[in-house]
Amino acid sequence: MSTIFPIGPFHLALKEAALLKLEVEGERIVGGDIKLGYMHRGIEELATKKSYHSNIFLAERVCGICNTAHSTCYAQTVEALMGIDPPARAGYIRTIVFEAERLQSHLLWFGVGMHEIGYDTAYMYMWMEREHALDMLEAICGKRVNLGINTLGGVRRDITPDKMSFIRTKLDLLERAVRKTGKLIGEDRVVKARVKDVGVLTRDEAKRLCVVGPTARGSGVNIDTRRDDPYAAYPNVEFDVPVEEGGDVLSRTLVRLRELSQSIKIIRQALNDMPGGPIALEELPFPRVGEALGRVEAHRGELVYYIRSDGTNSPERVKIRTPSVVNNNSLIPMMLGETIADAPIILASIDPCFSCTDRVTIVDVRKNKEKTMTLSDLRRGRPA
Amino acid sequence: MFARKKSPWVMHLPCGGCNGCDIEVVAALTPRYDVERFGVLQKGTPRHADVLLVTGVVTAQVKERLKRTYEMTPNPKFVVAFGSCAIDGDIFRDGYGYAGPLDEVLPVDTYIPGCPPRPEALIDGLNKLLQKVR
Amino acid sequence: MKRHIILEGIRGSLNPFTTKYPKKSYIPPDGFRGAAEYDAERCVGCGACSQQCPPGAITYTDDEKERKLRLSYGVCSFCGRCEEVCPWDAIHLTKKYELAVYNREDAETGVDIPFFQCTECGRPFFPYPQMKASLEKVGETLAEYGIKQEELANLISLCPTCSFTVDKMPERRMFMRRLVK
Amino acid sequence: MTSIPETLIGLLVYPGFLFSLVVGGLFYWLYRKIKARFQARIGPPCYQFFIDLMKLFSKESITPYTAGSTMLVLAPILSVTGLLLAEAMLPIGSGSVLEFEGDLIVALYLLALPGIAMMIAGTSSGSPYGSVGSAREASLMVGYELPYALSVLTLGFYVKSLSLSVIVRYQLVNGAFFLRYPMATLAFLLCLLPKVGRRPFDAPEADTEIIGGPLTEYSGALLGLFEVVNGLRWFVIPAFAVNLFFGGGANILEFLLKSLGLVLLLSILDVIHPRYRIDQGFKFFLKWALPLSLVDFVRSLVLS
Repeated sequence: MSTIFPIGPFHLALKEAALLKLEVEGERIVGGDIKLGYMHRGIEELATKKSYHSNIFLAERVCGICNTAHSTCYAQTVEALMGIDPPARAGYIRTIVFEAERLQSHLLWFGVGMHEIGYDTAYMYMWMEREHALDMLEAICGKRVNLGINTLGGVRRDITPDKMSFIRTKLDLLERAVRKTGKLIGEDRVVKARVKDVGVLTRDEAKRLCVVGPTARGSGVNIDTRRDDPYAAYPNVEFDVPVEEGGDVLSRTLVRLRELSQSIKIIRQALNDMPGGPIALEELPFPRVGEALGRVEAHRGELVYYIRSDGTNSPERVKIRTPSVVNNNSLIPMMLGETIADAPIILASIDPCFSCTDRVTIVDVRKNKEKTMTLSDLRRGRPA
Repeated sequence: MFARKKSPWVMHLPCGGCNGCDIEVVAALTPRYDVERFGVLQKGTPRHADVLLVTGVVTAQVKERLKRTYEMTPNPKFVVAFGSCAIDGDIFRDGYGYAGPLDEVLPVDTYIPGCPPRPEALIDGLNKLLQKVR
Repeated sequence: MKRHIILEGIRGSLNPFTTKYPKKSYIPPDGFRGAAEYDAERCVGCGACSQQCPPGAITYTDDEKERKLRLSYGVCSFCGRCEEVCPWDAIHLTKKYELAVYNREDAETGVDIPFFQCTECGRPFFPYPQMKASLEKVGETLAEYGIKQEELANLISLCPTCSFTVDKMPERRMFMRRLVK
Repeated sequence: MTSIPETLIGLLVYPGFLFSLVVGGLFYWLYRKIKARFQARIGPPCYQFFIDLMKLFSKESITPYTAGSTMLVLAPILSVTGLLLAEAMLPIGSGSVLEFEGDLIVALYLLALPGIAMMIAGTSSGSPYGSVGSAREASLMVGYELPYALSVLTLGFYVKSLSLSVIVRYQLVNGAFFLRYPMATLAFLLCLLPKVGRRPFDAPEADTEIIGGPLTEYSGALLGLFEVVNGLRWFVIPAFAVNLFFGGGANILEFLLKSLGLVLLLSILDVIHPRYRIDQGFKFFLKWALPLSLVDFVRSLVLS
């Protein structure tokens, strides 16, 4: 006999609303289903109503954690439509902000991951170090989240020399933090017991499900858009793409850990090599009629924007393929055979971002009338 | 009442936002802002909560759930709309997924504008909310 | 195996990372994008900010006397686009971030721009500062063509209805002819 | 033999309910404070626990439609009663309120009541989180009760008495038991962690997995009662350990200081550990705590 065990829509393990129904026998998971759509806001439709410029801010708000990834990808796609290249300095600034955001996103992930397995002290430490990355972003962009650094044909804020030295001091702090993170997580036996051989996704399975980003790299699939299809200042910086073969939660953790130090390395290089010149183009041409595809390596994997223009002031169609869309498919195969206690850490290990995902599902407001035990049972009066 | 002012237990309800507010709420719990020094605890179930902290736009899907969660919370209860999305829809207000501002669904006690508001703004907002509690 | 976390813990307990926030207020760095505010001296009421605001947080309503520009913080996405597009440098993002209010209506700022009244019929029809500012801007160029500022001012101080009335028509036509030349 | 009013005062005021609630509340605050400081935070003020209690008792209590309401109310009361009676049997400073031959066994099993109450609470609330929580509590109890009882009985066999006061008196003369039976002490301390519901064995209440665990459906005054249990057990359970293994206390101050030390130890253990999965926790007890206690148990049988 299996019961349905709901995780969500409002659950401490999830920082966003989503409903994960797990069929459990005792504590063991035998099946499951993800119900998304609680966060569906209709962004793709909304993007066709707004002007090209306003859409930068809309794209940024697809997801608050990887907002620069979204706005960079959108801006690059529109720039391709316009047939322009942003100035070199803008590319470097984009790269710096992009990697600084990857730092905060991965540190955030470590915190959340540690929180899922109940390691609150490590969680607090990760978030404490994350504040340094946020300080850095606030100094560059003027905000901690939803940075708004990109504009069409460049960036909006310059990095002045005194900001540069501020960033360097913060980078030193972060580098120390990354070293400590490795020790805290890598040398803890209880953590190992919780993450090793849990939620295994084999290489073949990963390829079949087309997962991207750290989820794929943790399963031994060597893909990274930054290296394979470089953009902004990535062609000019050197970095490694960490790949782990294990496919379990531990491998995905290690991939992220090594990406952290790579990000610091990239920011250092970009700061040193930053060319002078303007940060944005003065004149912008009108987007030509046609279509364009842009992709970047967001913190969770490859992010794709497709924009079709019909020569008006707003795009005719915007399609966003976020990394979480493909990564979420791998959740249920990973969870089969594990216990409820492992569900949150497996869920966290792919760093799911439901606000990224919930754009294209069909809005369905029909009442939840299933006979299974769902959150409705928590209600005072059960619906008849 | 004195006790109520010093121990607001918060349940965080992430609706259809972009996550920005959600991570700022969590950041408020962490070392730099540490809302626990004001007695704030994050609770996972509405039964334990005093304050419902709603972030993100109220989408058509989440509307019913919000009402249900509000019903499940024992009295006295307070609702805080955190972030511009919850207050008036921010940039999503023209989309079809938007189901109206939060105060049309639940009675809101304090609004904290910002996109997202800084964790300091959350502390400030909670202070203002608790000043209202008598 | 637990050495690192214990060391960290001791270090952490000796100097906590927590801010003293409510007692000591936090001052954001320069360039912080807080609540936007109008500079009532400079604003001319052109409404460029309202045109370009991505979420549509800035709206204006015209009544008998003045144009009311309103920025609702509940809709504002704090992107700073208004600051970017304002031709008069009249809206700025301040460092304010403590914006909590009890009523949704309280979370807004704005300016009231008085209207210019038609010299003929007395009907208000155009934001006064905008007219003044544009006269200054255009006046110098027009002077090269031998058009005096007062002449222009006379003409545009009439509301659209009045300027097309029969008795004003010849004067307007003369003016337009000189302008085209 | 004491008179009934004296017993009542002993049970409800000193050293019973009120006293242990205050001390337990302070110990609980200490735990939260240590946790906060270890995480480079400031932490709550010292009156936080009492404020929380006051607030919870002034709130509305909702009984879910699906819950068995009688058991829902009984569970926290059972828990409080168990802890209180056990507390009355402990010699705190000098002498206990209720004292009889065999009170060791009774106290041992009264202290298991909070766990059982948790299970009842979880199953009666009718929430899936609650039932998973109580299933976890049950399997963890199977794991820890055996080494726990064994290490306590070690002492009983050694002094050839099942009376708490005899054990305490013996230690006052011959030195504390933790020197004589270090392994049993270790096993006992390990079992204290799930007893107070702390990491790495807090799986029954794991908030990120099963939200509130058995307490998911509780609200208002009933939740307040569980908070009372939480406060009481921060005093009673360390006090039990102090009496058994650390030589009790000649006066109340010494006793409190010893409990304080134990609370500090438990807090730090909690802070530096992640949570064990339930099967790992269960295995941990079978693998480490049970052999440890068994060794000392056999030793005490041989020695005595």
